[in-house]
Amino acid sequence: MDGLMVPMEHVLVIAGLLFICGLFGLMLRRNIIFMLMSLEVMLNSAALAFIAAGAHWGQADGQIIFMLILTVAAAEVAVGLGLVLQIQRRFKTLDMDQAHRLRG
Amino acid sequence: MMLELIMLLLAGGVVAWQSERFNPNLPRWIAMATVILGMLLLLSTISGIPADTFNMVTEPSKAENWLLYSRHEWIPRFGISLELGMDGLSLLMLILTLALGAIAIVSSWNEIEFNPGLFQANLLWTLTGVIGVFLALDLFLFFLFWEVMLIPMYLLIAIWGHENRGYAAMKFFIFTQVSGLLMLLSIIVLAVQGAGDGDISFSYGDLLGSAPTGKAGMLTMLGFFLAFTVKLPGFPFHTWLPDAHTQAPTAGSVLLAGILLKTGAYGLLRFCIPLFPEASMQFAPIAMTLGTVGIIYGAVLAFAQSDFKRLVAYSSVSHMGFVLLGLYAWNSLALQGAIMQMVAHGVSTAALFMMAGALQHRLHTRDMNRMGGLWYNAPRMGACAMFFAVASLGLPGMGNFVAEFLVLAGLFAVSPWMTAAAAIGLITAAIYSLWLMQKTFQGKPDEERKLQDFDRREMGAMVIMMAALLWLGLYPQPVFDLTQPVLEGLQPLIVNVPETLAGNIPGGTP
Amino acid sequence: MNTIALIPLFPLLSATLLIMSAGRMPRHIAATIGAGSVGLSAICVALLARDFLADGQVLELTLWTWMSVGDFAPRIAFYIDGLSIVMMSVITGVGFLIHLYSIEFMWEDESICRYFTYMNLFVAAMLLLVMADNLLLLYLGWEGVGVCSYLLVGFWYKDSANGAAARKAFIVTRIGDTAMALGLFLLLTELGTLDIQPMMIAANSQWQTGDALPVLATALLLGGAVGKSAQLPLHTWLPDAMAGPTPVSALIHAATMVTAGVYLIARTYGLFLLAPPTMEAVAWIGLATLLIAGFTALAQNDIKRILAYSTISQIGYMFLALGVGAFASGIFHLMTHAFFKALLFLAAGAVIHCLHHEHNIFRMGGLRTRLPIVFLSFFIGSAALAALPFTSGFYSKDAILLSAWALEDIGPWLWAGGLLGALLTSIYSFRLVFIVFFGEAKTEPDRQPGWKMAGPLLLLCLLSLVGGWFALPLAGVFPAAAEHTVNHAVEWISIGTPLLGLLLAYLMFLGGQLSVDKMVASSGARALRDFWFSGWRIDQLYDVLWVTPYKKISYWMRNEPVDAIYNGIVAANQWAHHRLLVLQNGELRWYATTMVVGLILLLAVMLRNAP
Amino acid sequence: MLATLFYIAALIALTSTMAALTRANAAHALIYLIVSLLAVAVMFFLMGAPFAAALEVVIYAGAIMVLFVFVIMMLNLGDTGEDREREWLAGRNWFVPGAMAALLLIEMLMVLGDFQGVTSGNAVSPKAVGIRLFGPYLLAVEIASMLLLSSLVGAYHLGRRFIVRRGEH
Repeated sequence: MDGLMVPMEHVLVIAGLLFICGLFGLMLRRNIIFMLMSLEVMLNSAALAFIAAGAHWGQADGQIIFMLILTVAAAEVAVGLGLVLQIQRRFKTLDMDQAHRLRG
Repeated sequence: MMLELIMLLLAGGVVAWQSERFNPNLPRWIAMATVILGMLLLLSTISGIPADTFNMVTEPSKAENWLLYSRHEWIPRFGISLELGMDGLSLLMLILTLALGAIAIVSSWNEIEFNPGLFQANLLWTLTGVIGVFLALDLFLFFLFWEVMLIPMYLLIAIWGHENRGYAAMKFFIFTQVSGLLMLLSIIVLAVQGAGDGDISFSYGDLLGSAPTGKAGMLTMLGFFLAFTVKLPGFPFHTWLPDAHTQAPTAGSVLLAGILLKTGAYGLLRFCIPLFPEASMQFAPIAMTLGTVGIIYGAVLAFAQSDFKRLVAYSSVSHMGFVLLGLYAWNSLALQGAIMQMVAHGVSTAALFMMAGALQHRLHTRDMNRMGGLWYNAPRMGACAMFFAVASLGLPGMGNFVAEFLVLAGLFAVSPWMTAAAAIGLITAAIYSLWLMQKTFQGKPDEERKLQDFDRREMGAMVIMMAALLWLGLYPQPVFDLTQPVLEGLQPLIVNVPETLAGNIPGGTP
Repeated sequence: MNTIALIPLFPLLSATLLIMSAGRMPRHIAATIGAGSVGLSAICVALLARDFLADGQVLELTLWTWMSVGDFAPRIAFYIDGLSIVMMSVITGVGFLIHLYSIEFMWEDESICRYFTYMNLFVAAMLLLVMADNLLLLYLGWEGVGVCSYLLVGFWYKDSANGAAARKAFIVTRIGDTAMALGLFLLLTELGTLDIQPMMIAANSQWQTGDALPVLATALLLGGAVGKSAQLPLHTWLPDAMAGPTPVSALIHAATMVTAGVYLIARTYGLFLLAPPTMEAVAWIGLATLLIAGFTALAQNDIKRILAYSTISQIGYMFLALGVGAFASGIFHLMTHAFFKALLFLAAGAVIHCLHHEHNIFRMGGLRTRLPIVFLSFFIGSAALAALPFTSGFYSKDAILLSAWALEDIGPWLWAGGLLGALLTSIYSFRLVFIVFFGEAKTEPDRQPGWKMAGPLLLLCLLSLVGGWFALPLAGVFPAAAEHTVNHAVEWISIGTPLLGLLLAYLMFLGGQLSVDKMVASSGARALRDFWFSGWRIDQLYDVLWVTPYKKISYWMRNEPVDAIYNGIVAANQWAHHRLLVLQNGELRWYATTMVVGLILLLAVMLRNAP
Repeated sequence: MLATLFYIAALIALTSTMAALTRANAAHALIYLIVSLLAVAVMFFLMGAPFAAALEVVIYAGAIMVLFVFVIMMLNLGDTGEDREREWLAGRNWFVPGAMAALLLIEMLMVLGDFQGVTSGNAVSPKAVGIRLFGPYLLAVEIASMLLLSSLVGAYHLGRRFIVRRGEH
């Protein structure tokens, strides 16, 4: 099946909107888990933009970059969630406003 | 030879450092041997130079007539080369450096218990940097050595210093580093702009006479001036010095006072003034005022100190003011006086610091209020202290007098009023020097006190320094002969001395 | 020729030997070397003087060129003319006698070796001073004697009062020396040389009499002379300098070093002649000093302080002589003064030595019979000091007064002042003699002076008596003095005044007809006496004017005021650091928000710059 | 037809994302997020990137989100946590983030304003991706593997919650 012809600006606007949603969530939420989720959204929106670009040029590079982003996201989530566990254990809260002493 | 000398000291430092593993007494012997080897190397090289070369006027912008000259490519892309050159002035400074290096090692012979290998290594690396500074003709290389000299010294103070060493070391580092970076900026400006037609050159010879004019020249010159005046130290950039001197270990103080300060004076004479003749001469009245204020200010503050080393440190501030005066008066008398002051002050202050170190080692205090009457307990120390105290106050017959007399005599032709003001320093020097003697060696002795008098090793070092001062005071001609061709080469670089100076200083035309 | 070089070399060598022995030399050897070296110098001087008197040839000897920078090339060189010969004879002759005396005086001191080191160094430096052919070498000797004086005044270093006196001596003279150094700079800059004889020739050709420059130059030299010779206003160090051993006072602070100022002016008379205002100032300074010191001496009760003030006063006479242009008379008085003042000091030292270090004259008395030799010496010394007829002091002082009288305009005033001074001299000298040697005994001497003390005393007695008949070989040195008609009335008054003083002293202190106690009964008189006793409160004045402010300023600044600038920079940095620390608060959302703000701003800039 | 599908997927992605980020309950939010990811996967597929779409579903919506689920389960936040979340989500807290987001959006739209172009419509096969990936991007693959390895080590280290270090509590 051949792909769809979508105007690039539409895809980019959607990616941008998703990105801003993530950013908005990052600024809004105090819970570290939600913050991580927001980061995922932002990474995902970037991935979307890359896929769109790859589709535009008909090249594989967009997807490759997507895979790299995926790797980064996976690594980030793994470490991030590990940190979440530590934070919960140390501070007995997930509220990042309270965990601001910058030291363990 | 010059590169070999630098390498020798560098390597000697490494060996001394590592030798500590075998025997904690080994490093000092290795350090001593390295310095002596360096001296021998220097002397053997000089003896190979034809005698009449010493009388030839050094053309600063040409490779000829330098006693020794060598140039190797280093980073040709930016016009940086390993360009080293030695003339009479450098030679004099090298001899002073190596001699005082040996004295410094002697002065801390039994003092260092913690990590003696690294200590001796830092000592030698400081010497490496200083020697590099005295030899470098490429400004980039010069800056490199300028920094090389700083870091081991910082470590010497920060690791082996006294109670407040962290503060003192950091202050020393920040002052010299900040001013050094300003100088780097100036060097780059000069290198980029100086050579013209898009080429970059850091070579001293290429840059002579190519300084920017007007305001830009003044600003570039100030970068150099600041770096050198901080090191000198000139008022009001001297405040790192009392702290650094006081907190440094004895050998560190000896090196600091004896030679590190001289690099500032050397830099002014070799680089700052010749590279920026116009700006320097415009600036001369201010520099001379700073010198005069420094002389009196240092002397007044020296009098108020109760810490032996601090007192001597302030006396250094006072004495180095004469150097600043002499350099900016820029006539033969004053310049020769300034050079003589560099040598004589190096020796006399090194001796006083060695004295202070010896006292601290024995009494565990530098506080003069807890001394007094030490002559009774240690007459040999007393006699030495008296000798160097009167040397420091400028007694005729010692090198310091020759230096101060020539500086003031030369300055008088330029500015009688400035001379009169600076001469007050002769009185104030007497006040603090004699006060020092009173508080330490005179007064009521503590007859119970057990004070080990100078032993043969220390006495030997002292006698050598006394002999040197007397020689400089009674027959200084060899020193003058050595530096005369250098000055004759440098002086023509500044063509408009009398007018600028006379026009700027009140009473400039007597 | 080489005898010239040997003269300062002997004491110098001896000092070096003594230093190198590091105090371990047995005291009789140290003493022999110390005194013997000066004796050898004295013999050399005598040989030299004999030759000089025979042929009058000025001798010059260049040892080496000290330094040569540009056109400035002072040499280590000697120039021996009549003036130098006179000075060298005094230094080595009197010096040798005092060294001899010192052996006995200092025998019991533990540091006799150090003592002779300093003394020998002093003699060497003093010889350099008077033999120097240029002012720079002279300055070397000048400062050298200053340091030796410092070392010897503070010889007994265990008492910090001695140290204070020594420091005061050095620093006060150093003030003068600094003026002198400036004078040297001026002369060097203007005349291009410091060699004394060529310099005076150059001055004569370049300058007119009364020009500003010679006046300035000589005024600066005068500053040096005033400091070294303890003249107003820099005289305050000399009384305190009596803290040193008495032979030191005799040698340095009476016979030789303090007269260096007189020598300097005489040596450079060619410059001073070009500067009449300075000459006049020299005369007035001399006059003021001799009067003030004379009055002060009247009120003292420490035997050495009296002699110290008397020294100041006598040097005032020498300055007066120089000021009126009677250089030869000044030098003549210098020599006779060296004899009789050394004699007085040595005799006073003998008294002190025999009375367990008693200095207060009111605790002495009746020593005439107990210490006859000392009495004889002291009496002859006082007679010479008071210028009783036919003593040496009489001839020299008379010459000075007559020269003063002969001067136009101010001459009679100077003469009258000098006469008043002579009266005072006579009174205080004999006050000393009467109180110490007459009356009832208060302290018993515990010993008699031995031959090493008595010998020099007797020799100096002889010199004090006959010194006035010496003809000094100064004819070739100074321009011939104008023959002045001698006014006989003036001469008789000059002779009579000391006798009047003697009479007054007798009435006040021995006969009891004029009781001092009654005189000071009124509060005004007592205040006057206290005023004189304190040396006209000049010390206190200097304390308030200079010493205290210097100390205060210095202590106020001791913690480095300049550092305030750098501490200010540090404080500003720390302040900014704390303000900026708010940004680094560890709140993740805050970071996110600030990043967004940054992003917004960045985009805004991009949009604005986009075409 | 397909275009409509694309825009519907986009709408679902946006709304479910918004919903995910404004939930008080983490588990609910996670479900919304998975929905969003699936919608994005649809969009990938429609744009001609079937391999990427598959990865999005398998790894993103599958593996990564499962990690979240595990953590939420381990933390066991409960109702108090949910109440507090509601409190934090009160209206006044929306103002600054909302304003910022709006500003940024406006700027972004302005940047994208006159962007011309269209997706090619040609699908890029997994084979092509694989050839590129193990050709010019080999180094990137290695780096990515290193990254994953290091994150593995890091996560393992951080996750040892029951090993109490000496001196703590």
